[in-house]
This record gives sequence, C-alpha cells and structure tokens, in this order.
Amino acid sequence: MGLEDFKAMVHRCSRCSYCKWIPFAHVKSWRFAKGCPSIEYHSFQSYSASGRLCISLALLEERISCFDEGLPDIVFKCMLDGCCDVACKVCRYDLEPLEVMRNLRFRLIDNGCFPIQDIPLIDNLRKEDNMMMARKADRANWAAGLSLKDLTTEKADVVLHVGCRLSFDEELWRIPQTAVTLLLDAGVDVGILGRDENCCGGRLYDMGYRGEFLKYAENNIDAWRNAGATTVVTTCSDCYHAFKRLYPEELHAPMNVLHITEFLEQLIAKGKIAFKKSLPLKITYHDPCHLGRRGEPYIPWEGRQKKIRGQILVYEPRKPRNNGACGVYDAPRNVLRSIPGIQLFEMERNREFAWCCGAGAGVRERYPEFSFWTAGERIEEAYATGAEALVSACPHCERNFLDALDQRGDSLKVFDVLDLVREAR
Amino acid sequence: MNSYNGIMVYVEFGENGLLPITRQLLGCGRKIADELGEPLSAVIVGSKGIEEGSDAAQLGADTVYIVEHELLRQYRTETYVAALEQLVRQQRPTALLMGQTYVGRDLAPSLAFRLETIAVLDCIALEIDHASRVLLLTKPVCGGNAVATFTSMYYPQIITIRDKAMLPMEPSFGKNAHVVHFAVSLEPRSFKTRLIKKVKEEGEGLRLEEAAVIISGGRGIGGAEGFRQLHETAAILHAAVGGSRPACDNRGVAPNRQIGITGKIVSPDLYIAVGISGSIQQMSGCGQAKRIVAINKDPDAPIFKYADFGVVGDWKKVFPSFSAKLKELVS
Amino acid sequence: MKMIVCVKQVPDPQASSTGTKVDVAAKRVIVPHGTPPVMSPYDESALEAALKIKDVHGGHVTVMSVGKNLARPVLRKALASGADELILLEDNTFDQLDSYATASILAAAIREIGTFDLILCGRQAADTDAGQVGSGLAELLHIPCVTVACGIELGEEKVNVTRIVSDGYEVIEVMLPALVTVSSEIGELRYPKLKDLQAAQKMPIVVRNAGQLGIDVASLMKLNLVSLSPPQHRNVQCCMISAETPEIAGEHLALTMRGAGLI
Amino acid sequence: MPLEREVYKELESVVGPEHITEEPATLFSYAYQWMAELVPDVSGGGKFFDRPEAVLVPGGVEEVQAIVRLCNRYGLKFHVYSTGWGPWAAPPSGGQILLDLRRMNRILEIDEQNMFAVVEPYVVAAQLQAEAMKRGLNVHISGAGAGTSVLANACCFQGGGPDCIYFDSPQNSILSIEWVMPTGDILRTGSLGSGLGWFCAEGPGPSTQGIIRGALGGSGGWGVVTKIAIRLVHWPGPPVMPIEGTVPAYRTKLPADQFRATFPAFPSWQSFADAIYHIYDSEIGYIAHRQYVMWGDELQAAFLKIVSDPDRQLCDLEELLHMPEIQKLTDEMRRCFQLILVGMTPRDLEYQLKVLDRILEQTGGWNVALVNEPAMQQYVLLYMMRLCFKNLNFTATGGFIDTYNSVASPDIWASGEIEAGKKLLKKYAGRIADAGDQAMGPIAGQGGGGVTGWEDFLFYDPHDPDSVQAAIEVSDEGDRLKAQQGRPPGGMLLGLARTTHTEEKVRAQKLVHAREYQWQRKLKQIFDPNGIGSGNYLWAAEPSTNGEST
Repeated sequence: MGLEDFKAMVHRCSRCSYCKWIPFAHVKSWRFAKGCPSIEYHSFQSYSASGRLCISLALLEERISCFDEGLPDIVFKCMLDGCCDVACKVCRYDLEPLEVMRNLRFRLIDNGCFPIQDIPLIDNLRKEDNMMMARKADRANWAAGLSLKDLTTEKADVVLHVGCRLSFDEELWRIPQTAVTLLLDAGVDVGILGRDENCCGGRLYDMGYRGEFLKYAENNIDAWRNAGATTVVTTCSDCYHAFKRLYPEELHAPMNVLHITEFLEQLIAKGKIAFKKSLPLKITYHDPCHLGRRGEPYIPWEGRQKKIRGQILVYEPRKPRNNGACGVYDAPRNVLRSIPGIQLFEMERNREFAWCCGAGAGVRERYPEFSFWTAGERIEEAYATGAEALVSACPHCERNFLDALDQRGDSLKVFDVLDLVREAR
Repeated sequence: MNSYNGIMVYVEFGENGLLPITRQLLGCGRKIADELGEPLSAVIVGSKGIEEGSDAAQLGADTVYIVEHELLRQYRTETYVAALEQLVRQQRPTALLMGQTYVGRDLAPSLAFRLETIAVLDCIALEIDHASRVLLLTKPVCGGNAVATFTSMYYPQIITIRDKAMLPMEPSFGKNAHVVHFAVSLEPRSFKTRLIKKVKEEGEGLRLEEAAVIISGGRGIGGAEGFRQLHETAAILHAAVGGSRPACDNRGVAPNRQIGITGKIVSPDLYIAVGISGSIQQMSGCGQAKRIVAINKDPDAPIFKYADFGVVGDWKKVFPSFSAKLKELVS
Repeated sequence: MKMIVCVKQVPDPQASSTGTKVDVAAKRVIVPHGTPPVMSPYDESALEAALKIKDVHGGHVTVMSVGKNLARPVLRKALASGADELILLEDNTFDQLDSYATASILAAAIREIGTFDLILCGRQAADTDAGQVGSGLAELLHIPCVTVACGIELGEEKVNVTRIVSDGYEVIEVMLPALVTVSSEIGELRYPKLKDLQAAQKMPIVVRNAGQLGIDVASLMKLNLVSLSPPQHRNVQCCMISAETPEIAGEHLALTMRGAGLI
Repeated sequence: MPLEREVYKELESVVGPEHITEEPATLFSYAYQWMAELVPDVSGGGKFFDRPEAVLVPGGVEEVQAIVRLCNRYGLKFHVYSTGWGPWAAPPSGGQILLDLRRMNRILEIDEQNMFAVVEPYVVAAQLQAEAMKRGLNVHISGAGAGTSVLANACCFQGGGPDCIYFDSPQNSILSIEWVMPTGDILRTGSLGSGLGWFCAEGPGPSTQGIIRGALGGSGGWGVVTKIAIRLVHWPGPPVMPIEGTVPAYRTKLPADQFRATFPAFPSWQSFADAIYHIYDSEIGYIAHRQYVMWGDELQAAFLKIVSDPDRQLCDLEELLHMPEIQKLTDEMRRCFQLILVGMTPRDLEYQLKVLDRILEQTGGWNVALVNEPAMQQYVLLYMMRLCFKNLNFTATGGFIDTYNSVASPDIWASGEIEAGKKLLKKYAGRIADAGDQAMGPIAGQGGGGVTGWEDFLFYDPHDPDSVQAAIEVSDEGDRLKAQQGRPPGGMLLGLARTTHTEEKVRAQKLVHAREYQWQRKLKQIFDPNGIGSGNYLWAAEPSTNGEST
C-alpha cells in the first residue's frame, strides 16, 4: 500500500468537517466540542484530516509537490491521535482518514521531506535503539536491584516490555518497577530483555519512518520468540499499539499482547491483587489514544470493495471497522474503580473521542510548543471535572502533562494507574 | 562497431605471479572475442622485465602488448592511465577487460573518462546481444539488492570483472602469441602524485584470497578484542580472518580484510560466519563459498538462508566451546 | 583551504532488506514506504574528511549534489555538520544519471566556482555502486586523483593520502588541487546538534538547473540501463544445530562439521 | 496569480504572519469541494475549484474591516468562508483572497431571560445547542446538521431544517446583526444599532435585515456578517443530553413522558399531505422531517437497521433486503416522515400524542412500529434532536446531490411530483445508487403553517466518472422537467455549484427567475460599488434580459 492506493478514498471525502470535532452526539459544551488539536492550533483547513485528504489528492494529481517548503509542517504537525478518524466513521463506512494521513507521511519521508529536527533523533536511534536520545547501555538501569529474569539468556512465559520512555525517564521508573513487583507478587513468570530491549517502532511508524519501524519490529519479534514468551505485557500505550496493531498488520506476527492495566484487571478479578488502604482521591482518567481508539486489535482482512445497488460501496467480505469501538477503555477504569476511596470523574471528551495529550506521533519531539498547548487543553478539561488528579496509563501522556503543568506553574497531580494500585496495596 | 576491433585484457601480477583473475579475464575475453570474430589481446604494464616469468606468449591471447617504462615500476593511477591511454588510442579495442581489483577499480574509471567513454565496474556476467553485437554488462547494484544490465555505445568499453565470476582460461589453450613491445612516452614532470610509502599490513594469518577456510566476524564481535578469539581459531584451521564492513569500521579487522561488496570477494571452501547477519552487501563478497557455517543469535538472520550449518545463539557463548572442540578434533 | 565535497542522495542502503523490492518494470529498487533517502555513506565520510581538515587547518567547505528532487533536509545535514555552503544541481532531467553525466554536471558547476584546493568524493555510491564519479570528475577537471583514502594529511600545497590496497596501505603525496575519494575507514560523519540543524534550516542554499549550467543530459549519458532484476540467491537448506545450552550447541557444531568432512 | 508583495505585506500586517498563507497545499485544501466534479468545465471533473491566492484567518471584526478596506483599495476580491462545507465555499473564480472565519468562534452571550444568543461566525450548531440546553433552551439546527455555522445558516444561506415546525425558520430568528459592509464600514442593525443591546431585529426605521439577508441569504457576496443574535426556544429536556451506545450507533435516553419519536405513515400521498395540514393546524410537534427516505424508499428500512446497530455494515444491505420483516417495513414506510413530539410537561406530550392519533385516524395513517423499539426510539431521538448523524447523507457512496427539489405547499406531495422524481431516478439506476423515491426534506421548511420543502436525493460515486456524468444528466433532466411545468429549477445544491462556476446562460437565467434576486443584485451594486465581495450564483450570473426573469 502507498498513498496512490488511496486515490478513490480521497475523491470520496465530502469535506464535511466532522473530523474537526468530537462526534456531534457527544458535544456537551462550546469549549470541549473540539476534537482535533491540529486544526485548533493552526487555524488553516489544511491542518485537519479532511485538509490532509485534499492535500493527498493534490499531491497525487501533481498539483503540489512533496518538496513544497511548507508541506512537512502541515503533514507532521498532528499527533495522529485519531479522534478525526472516529468522528469520520460515525457516518462513513468507506473512509480511513488516519490511514491516508499516515501514508501521506510515508510519502514525504520517502522523498526525504522530513522535519530537519528529526535528524539527531533518528541518528541516535540507529545507534542506540531508543527514541530518547539516550544510550543503549543505560536501558536497564531502572531494573537495577530487581531480581528479574534476563530474557536474552533465560526463558519466561511473559515478557515485560517497558518501552523507551519508561526505560530512560528516571522520574517515571517507579511505574515499571511497580509493574514488576505486582507481576512477581502475583506469581507471573515474567522477564525483561534489559539492555537488549529495543524501541517498539510504533512512534517511528506514526512519524512516517515505517522503514525504521520494520527493522525494530523484526528484531523484537525475534527476541520474544527466542525467549519463549507467549505474552507481551507493556506498561506503555505507544508500545501497546505497536504490538497489538502494527506488528500483526505489517509482519503477520500474532502475539498475545496485553497492556499492564488489562493484566492487572485480570489479576484483581482473580483476587491476586488485594487492596489494604483507602485512597480518598477525586481523579479523572485520561484515555491514551494508543490504548483507546487506536489500541483496537488488528483483525486481518483480505478482500475487495465492490458496488451493490448501483453505487453503494461495500467490502466483500465484511471488513473490520476500526472506529474506536474496541479500544481498551474499561480495563484501566475497572482497576481504578476497584481501589477503595477513589472517586472517578469523566472528562467531557473520553473513551473513543478523548482529546489527545499532545505527545504522539513525534509532535512532542518535533513541535514542543504545540505539544504542550495540546496538553494544556486537556489539563483545563481535567480541572473542569473537579478532580484533584489526572490519571493515565501511558508514560508519554504523563510526561507531557507533567511538563505542560510545569510550564504553566500548575500543580494538578498526575498519576499512572499503577501508582494508585501501588499506594492502595 | 566502426573502427574498434578486438578484446583486450589487462594483465595483473601478484606476489606469486599472474593473478587468478587474469586467467578468468582471458577465458572470458577469448569467449567474447571468438563470438565477435575479433582478436584477443593482453596488455602487461610495468617496468623493465615485467613480463619475465609470465610466459607472455602462452597467455592464450593472439597478441600481447608489453608496455614498459621506468615510471611504471609501481602502480600509480596517473602513469598507468597515461600509458594505457596511448596503447588504447592506437589499438582501438572494442573492450578492455580488467579485474575488479584494487588496481582495476582505480584504473578503469580514470582511463575511461580520459578516453571520453565510460567504464562498468564489478561485472559478474558479460554477454553479447547477438542482434546488435552489443555487449551486455551485468553487475550487482544497490549493495547487491539488485542486478543491473547495461549497454553502452561508447568505445572502447572499459570493464572490470569480479573475481571468480568467470571461469579461468583452460591451461591447454596456450599458443604462441605475437608479443609486441609498445613504447610509451611519459613526461615525469606532468605527474602530480608520488608514492611515498607502501606498507604491507596483512596482519595475522593467511591472505583472504588464498585461504581455503575463512572465519569472518560481524558487528557483534566488537573490536580487536573480540576478533582475537577468531584469530586463535583461525590458527587451528589454517584459516584467514575477515570481517564485515561494520567490523572494519569498528577496527576489529584491517580494512583490507573486509569481505563484501566494497571489500574483497572471496570463495573459500569453507566460510565460517560469526555474528554476521548476512546482509546482501556482505553476502556479495562470500556467496560463492563452497560451504557456509553460521553462528548468529537471530534465527531469522538472512545468513541462515545461505548457510549449510547454523547455530542460533550468542556467539560469545557458542564460539568458545566450538573452538575448543575444533582444537580437540583437529589435533 | 577551499574544499568541495560531492555527495549523492541515495535510497537508504540500510533499509529493511525483507521489504526491499526490485521494480523490474520501472528499473528501480524500491525500499519499503516510509524509508527516507540518505546521503550515501561514503559521501558522508568524504564530508567528514573535509571537516576534519577544516577542524585543524580551517578552510571553506562547499557541498555539492546532483539530482532530481533533492531532499533539502537530507542535504542540509551537511551544513549542520559544519559545511559552509550547499549547492544543489537540480533538474528534472537529472534522473537516473550515469557516472559520466554526473561527473560532467559536477565539473560544469565546479568550473563555475573556479578555484578550489581539494575535492572529496565517496569511493562509490550506495545505490549504483559504480565507483567512477570521483575518478571521472578528476579527469574532466584535469587534476590528479587518489582513490579509496582512509586518511588525509594536509601539507604545503599538497596532501598526503593514505589509501587502502590489497595487502596493506600506501601513502601518496599529491599536489593540489586534487581529488580524493574516501572510504568509510576515515570515520563516520559527526552528529549534527539540534541547534546547528535549526541554523542550517535557515542558511541559504544555491540551486542551479540544467539550463543555468548549460547541460544537456541526453548528450552526456553513455550508459543504458537495459534491465534491473532481483539477485539470485544461493539455494540451500540450512541444517540447524540446537542443544540445551549454547555451549553444547557450539560443540555439536564442531562435531557436525567434522562428520560432514568440512574439517 | 500571486498577490503583489506590497498587498500581501499589508494584509499580513492586519492578521499577523501566523494567520495568512500562500502555501500551495493549504490553498488547495480550500479549493477542494464536495460536488466539484459535477462542474467539469471549471474543475476538469476533479475535486478542485479555483484556489484562492491567499487565505487569511482574521481574529475579529476590526481585522475583517481592515481586510475589506484593503480589498477596496486594491480592487481585490474576497471570498468568505465559515465551516466551508458546500460548493459555494470555494472561491468562484481565481484571483481572490479567502477569509476563513474559524478564529471568530465565540458564543458572546446567552440571554436566558430574553431567550437569545449572540454568536460569531464559526460557532457551530452543536456547540450552541449544548450551551443552550444547559440553560433549558434550544437552538435551530439547519438541515445540513450540527456541524454547520449558526450564523451562516441564518444569514448566508437557506438554513431551514427539520425543526422549523417549532423553532421557525432561521431568517425569522435573527435579531440584531453586526455587519462589515462590502465597503469596510460597519453597520449594526436593530436594537444594537441604537445602542440598546441585541434583543430586537428591527429598530426604528426601515428594515435592514431584508437587505443583508435577502431571500436565500447573502451568499457571501455581501460583506461579512461578524456577529448575530439568534433566537432560542424552550428545551424541556436534561441540561446535558445523555448518550449511550457504542460508536457509531449512539443513542439518547430521554424521559419517555416528554419525548417521543414517531414515524407517521400513510396509504396515499393525499392522506400524507392532509396529515401535514392537520399537524400545522393543531400546532403539535417539535421536529418534523422526512429524513430516512434519503436512502430511498426501497432502502430506508434496511439502512436504518444498519446505521443504528454498531455491528452492522453496509455489506449487510443485501441480506437485510431479503428479510421478510424488512420488506414489510419497507412497504410500511413508503409514505412516512419523522415527527418528534416534545412535551413541555408530561401532559403536553400526552395531548400531542392524542392529537397525532386523531390525525392518523382521520387520514388512515399509522405509526410505523419500528420506531417503538427502544434502541430505535433512542437512536431517532438523538438523530433528529441533534442532527449529529447528518453526514449519513454520504454514507452510501461519498457523493450526493439533490436533483429535483421543491419548496411548496403540502399539496405538492400529492401532485405526482414525487412519482416523477422517482421515475427520473429509476431511469439512471445503476449509474447512480438505485433506491427509488428519495424525496427528503422538512415538513415545515419555512416555518409553521407554511410550505414543505424536499430534495430528491441522488447518490453517485465521485470517483467514478460515469456515475458523475449520470448525476449531471439527472440534474439537467430534472430541471428541464420542471421548466416544462413552469416551476423554478430544482437541484438547489448542484444548481448553486454549477452557476457559481459557470457562465452557462440558461442556468443563470433560471436562477435569477425570482424577482427578489434581481432586487438583491441591484442592492449589491449600491452597497458594493467596487464589486469586491465574491459570492455564489446571485452575484456570478448575468442578469437576464428577457421578460422571464423580471
């Protein structure tokens, strides 16, 4: 597949602007009706899903060129958070705006039209296998002192993949450390790849570097196979999306993939984790895009589009619709609800139409101002619920919120679901 | 093909006489020449006495040109280009074949541009399109990810050919060639380069080109430290040690021990690849080995598509016991 | 010291090999979507060689590239790494050029510049693997050329070039102006810093097209690409040796090789 | 042709460099329009109309004023854009600048006591509705749905919709207006002009609303309306509409004793029309619209099953159509519309239900049982109340137009025009989606007791040149049929697109058919002496010289 394969799709966009808003049925206020950070921050029509579909067509028709100087800004200043995709699919059964936008990125990357600030990141990645401008040798420092299986030499049922952010963000090390404690205490046969854990490639894929992604995906799948693991558990939503959706889609490698909150939900249900303390805390939960609407399982489909009744477009056989319905929304909420004392408030935009934290698809790395503005919008929304703490299940969201709060001089508390589980045990 | 006629082979010597590639060039040159109905010539360039011991007349060519000059004692691009330019301008061969050696890959392009033509380097196949009598020149490109076939309408066609890509000329083919001493005039002051030092750096063990067994290491071996183990094992097997490009860049082995598309092309009886993934760039250099044995921790590494025997595992763990066992078996 | 470095934009030679395909009809190698082109690695080393000289002796480094649709970010990296000037010789006709045409275009542009001391090129490009542009360019400019350098030392109106040969290395003294082609042993191109990249983003670049250079590509091309096809692979079935531990597997391997008469 | 640098610099100094662009990709994103392919003489059969020379995103009325004045000074045409949906949103020709008003997006005031809101151009109906509901109020939503501009629907286009039966038409709901005239001067109308606030449309003296708005809206060629006050109506429901269900089949559970969705259906078009008269007369109903027939009377029942069920897909259509209960439903629903009854009190709803029963009794009609299924009831209530699924218009193919629409008294439903429209569509079956009667529209397009309006929908595939060609042919043939009947042309949307972008004389003459257009054209010449305000057909078409058009 390449951008050219989406020509029919981009012809069929009705340019209705649903992609700029949350699904209209869910609009509860003026302020939080907006669904797309990119268009809200940048004003021009081109910074929306439909705008990018128009641009894709203009590109395919050679009305514009990949080499137009302003194009990378338009194409890459977007988290690919997918709220547009959900809103579009409320009414459309035949459009995949997110897929088009991703392929538009691949097209630009193919031509070398990437934001120049990518260069150090990609150079370091190629050398050190991480997205954090850090050294590979330091990757397992978070696990120092934990008696964990080293899956480069030992075997285990479950491989815990913590991802680049949690491996190198010292302030967040408590998250994987908690995960390890919980898993070991529950008697799970778990290990890590340690220094040899590689970047999942998911963020690279969204940034447009699908080629790099493929290399990492191939590596990781091999490493898991060598370790004899049947299940991959990850504490990171970005990694979850990569493993759950992209790996099977791009490499046909089915693997049992669980986000740590799914695993905890199971353990709590089985009584393997019990809470001793009450946490009297008003919280609101932020759905990470990559765990929610984009964390839907990949269901393989091969088929064709055909027309019935004249011009009605259908897929034969039935094609799975990734409209956000099957993301992971309830597992983290169920874990939170099971903690005594916690009061959970919902933000206006939640589940499949949650507002993005601003960190995804390379925006934090490439355009920090836009990234923090997006986080700030979410923080405002969290405040509006009356919650004292903003809880998420993704280190990228948490880091972005922390930094944005820092910049604003705000003091809203930010937690990972695991933090609260740890505190209540 | 207007006034160009004949296939000319550039003869190269090593320490032990004629390089094997020269035989291969002659074999290929003879075949092409016969198909075109044109004569085959060979050219020997050097200083006085260069042809001695080579039995120039028995090379299998119809004519052998001997180009001797004091300034041609050692290979230098400028002098050799100047000398060959004079010969080729006079003889106007259809094609000049050279080996893809350190000399050939340096000499061919300069000479080609001097003659306002173009060279094609590192060919692995040479055929004639019978309808047009044009040479079809086939070579690997993109680091071996593809094979390209070129033609050119510019003569003489200057071609280098990869070692072992062609069969050597049958020794029985020898006949008495017409030996011509071609006088060149070289003006010392016109040259801008001077060889000031030549250092042999074969390092430990056998030369890659001559070894029946090669042990080769990849990026994972690390620097010289890691390669020491490979050298020790090589000593047991009378093997030569080589490395991939990353291994060379890591200073694990000397640059002239690089095996691959930009290094040496080898075809030993046994090639032991340690920690080598088997990328196409690497395999271009050793794909002709009779047997390949691989140790690599990645079960899907491409090397296992080439290898006869393989072990999946970290070389640091596999290799010492392998080496110890070998020692036991060989002694 | 006025240096010119010629660099080529190529499909990433490190692209995922499983995804790399040969488009036989288009006669092109296709890397997986989402793989950016890069500066050919040997050319990066050539640039590094120039920058090393500049580090020690000062000087001016001009980077030059020929092609169609040259990606600015790929080539601006040269500026961010320390080059002073970037000249793009860019034209829609500069597509799938052979070495003769490429060298001729570079020569035309270099003649426009006029004076220079040293031209550096990579030993060969990662896509065509032709290995001719450096030598050819030197011929067209009537300057001496030393190929496959692993070290360059600057002297008075000359450089000493260490070049790799089959059994070691040799040092060649060459009078300037001269051209040197560089091998990877000279070192990888330094990593540019983010602030240098941002500065490079704003630096002016010179773009010259065929008309401005007085180039007619068709008249320069000397090579026709007849076909491009995937390589033939050696077809063997690998006998995998497995054991409880890697150590035992190593021993088994040795034994199996003995059994098969390999040693 | 790019703008002169001097002009660009001056425009940039008005909005700031962040809010002006000439980036080609962005310009094309403003040129892409739904239906562009139906105007091949301009679009080449593709999706792009002429692109603007620059796009500006002004932040407020002063900036708009400054831009308009610069345009007057340099003779530069400007085109105004709010949510940008519809073929009239792209500039009608090259050489223009485009003002995207998306930054002017605030609700400035909601006056609960006097029941109105003051809004800027980029406030969409869903936003204002949500804010109004919190205060026990509601706002009209245009038939185009919740994602369209409240201001633009009221001032710049027809803007009617399913709720007109209760809410009245949007043009009757405009109160005071702030208007940047085509000369760049500001006119504040109604009570606002007298410095008394936004509450009243007409101040002392002549009405300006008619001038600004005209018959079908100012259509963009008429300066820039920067703020309006819009009338709100009562909302007896919860402050936040409760949403349940899985995407995309969202539903709302509203109190059953105050909210009821009904599908009145009839044995004949005459009884259908009679029932409409009775409904007007008895003043019941909050929303009344013939909605789901947009998929065609053959397909509406099956389609409803698909879109209201998260597990269904369009590929289930054939299977559903073979099911006997769907076939029965299809027959039941042929002559039906959607009527939403909202009681201000439970007794009010009780009364309305009784009235409806009586009307059905009198006309021989029935209430289609499908809508009584709880999930369907909740789905339909949400759909009609918020118009949040209106893009289902595009669900089948990605392209639809109306071909044969009519604005007339309810008798039109019995006049045989429905059958004529159906016949017309049948003729092109295959090249367009084959679905029978697709006459969709409000039961009270222009307000209570007034007229109905309907659009004969047609689904075509914008990616398929043959389907596109068929759509053009149907539209032209529909217009010819209507001309034979001495009626104004149909194909409102396509008509607009085509006449906006062509000089096609015949069509232009048809569209200047009505006297009010002629008046509006004359007024524009006075208010826009330099002719810089660029709009759609009203301004693009040459005035007709023959008697027909005056």
